[in-house]
Amino acid sequence: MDGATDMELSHLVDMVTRNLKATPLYTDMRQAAAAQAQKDSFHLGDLKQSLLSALEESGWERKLRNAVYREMLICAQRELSIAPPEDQKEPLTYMRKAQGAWEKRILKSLNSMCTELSVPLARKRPPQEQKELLSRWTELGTEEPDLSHFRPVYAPKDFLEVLVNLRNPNSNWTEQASHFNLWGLVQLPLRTKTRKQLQTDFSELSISEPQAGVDDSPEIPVDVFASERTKLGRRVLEAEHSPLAQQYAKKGCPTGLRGAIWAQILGVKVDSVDQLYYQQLKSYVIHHDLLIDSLIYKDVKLTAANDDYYFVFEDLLHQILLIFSRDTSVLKCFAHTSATPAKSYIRGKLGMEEFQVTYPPSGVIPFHGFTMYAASLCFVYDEPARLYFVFREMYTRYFFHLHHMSSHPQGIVSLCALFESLLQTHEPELFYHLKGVGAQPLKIAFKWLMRAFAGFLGSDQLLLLWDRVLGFNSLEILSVLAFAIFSFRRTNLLEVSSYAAAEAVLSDLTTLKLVPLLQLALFS
Amino acid sequence: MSGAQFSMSGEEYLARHHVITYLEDAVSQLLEHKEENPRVNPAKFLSDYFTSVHRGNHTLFREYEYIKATPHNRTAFIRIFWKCFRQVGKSGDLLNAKEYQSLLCLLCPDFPLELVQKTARIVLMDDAMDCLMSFTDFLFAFQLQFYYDEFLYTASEIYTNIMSATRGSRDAVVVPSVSRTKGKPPQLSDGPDSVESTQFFEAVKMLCETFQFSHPPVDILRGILMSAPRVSFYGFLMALAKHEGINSAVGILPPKAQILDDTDPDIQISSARTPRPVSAASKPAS
Amino acid sequence: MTGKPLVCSIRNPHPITIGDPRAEFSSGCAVVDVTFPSTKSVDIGEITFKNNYTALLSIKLKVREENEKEEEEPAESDGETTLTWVTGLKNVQLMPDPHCEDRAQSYYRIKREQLLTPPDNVLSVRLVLQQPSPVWLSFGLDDIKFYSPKDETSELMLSELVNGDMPADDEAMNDIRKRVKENKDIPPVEEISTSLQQMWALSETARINQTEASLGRFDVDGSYDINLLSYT
Amino acid sequence: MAGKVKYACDIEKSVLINNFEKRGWVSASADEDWNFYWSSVQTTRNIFSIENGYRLQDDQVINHFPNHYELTRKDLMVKNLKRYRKDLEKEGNPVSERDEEGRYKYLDFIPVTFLLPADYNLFVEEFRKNPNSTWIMKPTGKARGIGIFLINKLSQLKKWSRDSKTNSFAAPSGKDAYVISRYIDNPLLIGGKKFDLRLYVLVTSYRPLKCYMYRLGFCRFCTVKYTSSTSELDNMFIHLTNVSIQKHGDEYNNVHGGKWTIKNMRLFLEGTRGKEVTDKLFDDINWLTVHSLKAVSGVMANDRHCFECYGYDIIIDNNLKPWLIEVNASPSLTSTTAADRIMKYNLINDSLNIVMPNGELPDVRWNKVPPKEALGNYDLLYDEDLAQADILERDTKSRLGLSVGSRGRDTKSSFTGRPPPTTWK
Amino acid sequence: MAEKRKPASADEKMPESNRDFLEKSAVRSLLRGAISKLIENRPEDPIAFLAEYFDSADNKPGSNKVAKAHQELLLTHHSRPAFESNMMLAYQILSAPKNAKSKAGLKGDLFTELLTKILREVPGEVSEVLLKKLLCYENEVIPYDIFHSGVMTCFIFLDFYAEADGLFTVLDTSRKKEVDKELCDVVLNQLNAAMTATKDDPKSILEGASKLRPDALAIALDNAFDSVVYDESMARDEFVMTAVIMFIAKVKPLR
Repeated sequence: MDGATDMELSHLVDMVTRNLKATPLYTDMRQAAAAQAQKDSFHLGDLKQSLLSALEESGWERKLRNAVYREMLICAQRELSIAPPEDQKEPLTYMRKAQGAWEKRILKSLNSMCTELSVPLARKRPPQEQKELLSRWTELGTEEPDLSHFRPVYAPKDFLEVLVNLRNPNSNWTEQASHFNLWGLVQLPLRTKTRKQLQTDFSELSISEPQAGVDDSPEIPVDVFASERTKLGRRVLEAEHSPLAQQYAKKGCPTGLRGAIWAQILGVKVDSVDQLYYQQLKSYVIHHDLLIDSLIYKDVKLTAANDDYYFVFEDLLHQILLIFSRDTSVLKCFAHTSATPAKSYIRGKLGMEEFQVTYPPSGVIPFHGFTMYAASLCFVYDEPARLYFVFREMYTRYFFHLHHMSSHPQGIVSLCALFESLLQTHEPELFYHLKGVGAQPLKIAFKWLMRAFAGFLGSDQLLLLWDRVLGFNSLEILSVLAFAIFSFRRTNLLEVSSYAAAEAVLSDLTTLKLVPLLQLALFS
Repeated sequence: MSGAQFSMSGEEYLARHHVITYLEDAVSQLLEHKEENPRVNPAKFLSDYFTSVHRGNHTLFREYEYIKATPHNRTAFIRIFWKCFRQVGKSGDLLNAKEYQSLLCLLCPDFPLELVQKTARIVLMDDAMDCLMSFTDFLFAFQLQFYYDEFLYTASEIYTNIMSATRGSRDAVVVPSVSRTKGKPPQLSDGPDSVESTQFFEAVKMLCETFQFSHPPVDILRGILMSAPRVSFYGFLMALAKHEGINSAVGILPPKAQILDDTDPDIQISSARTPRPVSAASKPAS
Repeated sequence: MTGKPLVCSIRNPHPITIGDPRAEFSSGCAVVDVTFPSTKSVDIGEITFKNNYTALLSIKLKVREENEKEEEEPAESDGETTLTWVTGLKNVQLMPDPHCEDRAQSYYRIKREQLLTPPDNVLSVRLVLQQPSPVWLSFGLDDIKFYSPKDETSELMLSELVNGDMPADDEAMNDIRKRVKENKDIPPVEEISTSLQQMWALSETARINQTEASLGRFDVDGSYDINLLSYT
Repeated sequence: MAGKVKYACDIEKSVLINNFEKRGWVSASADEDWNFYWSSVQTTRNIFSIENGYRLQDDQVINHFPNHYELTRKDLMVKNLKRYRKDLEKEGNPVSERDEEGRYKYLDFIPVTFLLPADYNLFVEEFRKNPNSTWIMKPTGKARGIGIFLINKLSQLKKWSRDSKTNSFAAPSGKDAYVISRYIDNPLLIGGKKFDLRLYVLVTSYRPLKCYMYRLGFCRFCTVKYTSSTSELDNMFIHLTNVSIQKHGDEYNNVHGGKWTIKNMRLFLEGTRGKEVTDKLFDDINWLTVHSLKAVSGVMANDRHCFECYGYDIIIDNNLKPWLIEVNASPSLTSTTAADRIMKYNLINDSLNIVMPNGELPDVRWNKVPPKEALGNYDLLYDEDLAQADILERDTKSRLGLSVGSRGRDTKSSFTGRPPPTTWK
Repeated sequence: MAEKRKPASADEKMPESNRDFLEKSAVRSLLRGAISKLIENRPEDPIAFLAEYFDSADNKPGSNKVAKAHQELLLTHHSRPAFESNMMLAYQILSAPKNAKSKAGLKGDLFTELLTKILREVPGEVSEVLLKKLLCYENEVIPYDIFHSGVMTCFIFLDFYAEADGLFTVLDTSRKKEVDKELCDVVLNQLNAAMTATKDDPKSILEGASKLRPDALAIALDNAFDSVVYDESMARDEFVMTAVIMFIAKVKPLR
């Protein structure tokens, strides 16, 4: 119910504090406090006061604030509710059912792959193999196992098919016609923002505002903006305050500062414990061999390794994606979406509760193109652990929404709906034409959305896009961009007379300049 | 671990164990030490200091004030005295007070004669002050006198008050003054030199309940004082000195029987006095 | 909210039609009647339900007036005359946009504080549902539950607990005590008891001190050998 | 005679022909009177050789300088560069300043190199200084990594000379002579892989020096993981990045052909190393290019009919210092991938636009200063006319400024490091 | 030496040089630390405690981390508030990086070592049952609360073990080193019933407790003993072990 009651509030507070207590921050801070209290300047009288101020000066208070901010973001979705767990994951019953069915399909195809190739889902590696794997850890890309029989579990178009068939059993078709587009593929009465709303949401993008990605381009001889921007960025970094960094990112980050800014927004600072955890995950990879590994391997080969932007990062990608698959902390994000990780039982222990395990440990089964989520980050971080933790955070906060069915406004379904409604309201002619020639816009745009444009835009432009995703903490910008691209190429698109032709027009997006496009779509 | 130490305030706890005394002394020692060799490592120094305090060999060659400062220091000193001069006892030599003092001064340069004389009074029942004394007698008398100094003083006050009361006017009720009036101990005048044991005991018992310095266990006092109807002060002291219970109460010297044995003291003692580590298996104080 | 929901009978939503009931036209309005079987009226602490495409909700309560005299015999005379309808809620919006999925199937909890009049001495409740949008085939509310302000269950629970499996009369207990005391090969019960309670307390502290945190393991004692995924 | 440009061409490459025909030029044979000749280095040498007294007309342009090898033959380049430094030193030019260890501060951009067998003793001396260093042997004449191998023991070198004797091609006839140069064993790795840069530099005149840098250069990646362990020395793919060799590696991928655009590299370096150092790197690259050209400008026969499009091979070490490895007179025009083909087509196109303004009949008396918009993907790198005599003066000052700056991590000063903006950017 | 000296307490009377000496050599903070630790932990022999404290204060290289951490944990009983901060200190001691290039942070290997050290007071066969549940792989990172619950469990376990042992002595009225099985079973069953009964809600906790009240016990015993007594008997080890197993059954395995 609206207006969080004290009860819900206190619940939230409890949750946050509990989570924080588990972090090293808690112990470190206590120690720092103790150290402070030892100082001469302290008197029992004003101990509390002076202690607080001392912690503030020594920067702890800021660290704490960031941590809390981060926790809030995560806990926000999980407010105290009387709803049964599955309803908390996803309120719409038919949505849940659909997701369930889709997951079952994935399980089936995984299982059949196992039986066909007669390989187990997971097995312990014999010591020799472990040694061997360890020895070529940094060049996983070079060894070429035969993966011809492995095929991606699913590709964007498969997933789109399912979305297209989503229907609300309770909706009244004849009536809906009057209220909702019947042009588009997404036939769900989901609430989508209008351009007006988007304009206010993304006001920082307006033409009046200088933007990284336009005003810092080398074409402009004296890059005043760029240097100003960088100065400001440095100050933001010194402030070590996530919300500040987030605000900053709305206008895009200078390439040189992006890594630091993003890390600050995401609250990722790789300390030695994280480093150790990374090693721990690595050892897990070494110990067990998963079927998923082959799929990951295949996907890297099919995508990044074949991409003239990303092929150089192939080895790096193998590493962090394998490690990702072993990271159980990713499971957390299943708590608040319709998705549920695949389950299985240790061999020979079928049906025994205490021997049930999730598969893969991260619960995430990669689809064709999954690799690209990580690939683009290689331009920002080259130290594997740092790259990994940023990727994990990005995934659990954003990308995760892009391949599960949910009514969440950030969910892929809503994003598709938003794209279609934008196109229909503001480019009706174009939409109608494309639909006429059998080139449903979403058919083309879907893979963009599902991959957050990774591997479609030029690498620099993509990073500028993700700046905004982080800055506005929203994926809606993806739908806006997709819409923008269509209306930008409208003249060519209006000439096409087939799906293939339309696709051809939109096949190469690497030449597009992000910011002007967005501005065009939102404010012109 | 008995939760006792948690029921008192921090200050009380520190006072109870004379922690501040030791810390202060430690620092002053450190500063002094620093004069000779400035490159001293404080932590190391302090650690050594407290280790030696713990082992009880910290009083050697220290000034009297320090030696007297805490019960632990006193016992430590008594022990050193015994260890160093056992031979005297073994050889069976008898010495007089002055000589004993010179021995003590070897261990503590400013050791006052007064205390030695008090000890002698005990051994010699307060007369023929320059007689010779056996080491053992002196040792135990000394232990009594030195360890319970404050107690004995007050006890003697009580004793005299009772005396004067019973002798002179009829006000029999005696309120022992715990306050230490400066000056010489009251002279015990002539006449039938004894008091009624029970009365004396009652007074002393009252004293013990409130006394802030260490005092002999009450039941030992009872045992001694109840043995005879009347008791003289020095008879009382002599009895205390000879009482094995006192020795074990102070708990620093071996029983009288083995006092002159040659077994290395450190072994038996240390085995007797190693601090029990705070055992994790002890019950919660709840 | 702890405690069991109040027993009551809930009728299915009854659409309000205008003119000929057989006409296609639906007024977008329906009522759900709830009656509490117990002849004595109830106090309501809160109402919970799962929305099912209802846009607006109003609540009417049938309550017995305070001035009502108790000795008056129940049943029939209890009916129409002395009982009055009061409004508990008026057009509370359950769906921000009637045409859209938003919160169409969400759970709701309405606390007594949120009602316009304190829901005491309630005999029956009428939920008035509205759905102006023709987009939906049907609308209603699912698993509606009423709770009383405080659950009185707990106290008696405790009492029955404390002397759970004890014989009712004391002397029975006493000679048990006696018998056990006399039995020489049973050591003093109190001692055992204290010791046992100590152990029990320890095990409890241990339990409380266990963490939820995870090391990130996915194997079960060292093994993660899996052949196939399970469909359930 | 007709206004149509007649072109002759030794190398039948589509990227060339398409460009010519797009301009409506007509093909002509080498012995007809062509206006534009895209010739092999051989042909050029013949044309200019004294024996055939062929004189080029004012309306004839050819794509090599007669003695281009002064720059493109490894041994000669080294020789010229060494002399260039000496001369600067003689005239006490600050650019030639040396640091404590006696290395040049600003002109130390090629790995230590010796001619074999000529400088054999010098080499041995150097080798002895740090015996566990690795060296790379290259035949002076050949390109595309033919006949290249690594050594890290003198014995290997001795063995080689013995063998080569038996094959009787040890005759130090310059042509078959080898250069041995210090191997850059701390190369910058991206994604754990080694790479080198291929940059295209267009020279339209040596005196005064006019040169242009092509924006669309690329990195060439080894397909095999880099390891400095000597056991891997024999595995050429690790160490050599010339595509023509890489092609033989079974890892070769024909979508990207192991080629990565400079643009990507810049994005990566700025993202992971920061803007300042990246800018500095690119400044240094321009700097070394200019000076490598200046070094030969004296000896180069500056024929007004000639221009040349060089392929510069540069390796970057992990301190982001660029090292000039070699310069190719006729960079491969075979395209490995679609993207590659487009790039090379544009390269020729832009080059032609500069040397043959508007594709009209050339006139070599033209001072060869094309309008900015004609440059395409080229940037003016250096123009001696514009950068007047005093520039060297200013230039060197700023170089000093830089040297201080780069030590003091002061980034701004690195910009002063470039010759003045009239030349590039 | 003989001259009397004022105790150092009189700071102001100290020559300036001394003051700065104490400052720069950090003696003041050292002492302050010592005192606050004393007050926190109230050891029975403060002198020994101080010697120990200053000794670890000047940490010479090569001092074993696990030993130090263990020391820290033994300072006071786990039921004391001070234990919490000692625990943190112990954690930090263990988390300190081994050498310049190794990473800070606690990994499974040291953690295991520590737990084993704590449990060495009880016989191996007993401790190993518990350890099976608590031990970590050597390359797993141990976050603080895992550390906390692991250490807590061990120390509580020690108490439990001692208690069980004591209980046996109570039962062993005829000092025969063995007790009637009937009796043992009853007692153990009561305990087990209580322990398994309890969930988080207060009711069931009461429920559990009530099972152990003397009367409840009496009844149980009474019932047991008017049934036929076939004289089997139980030895100390068996008795203690059964109790211990009950305890361990309630320890959650790590995930």
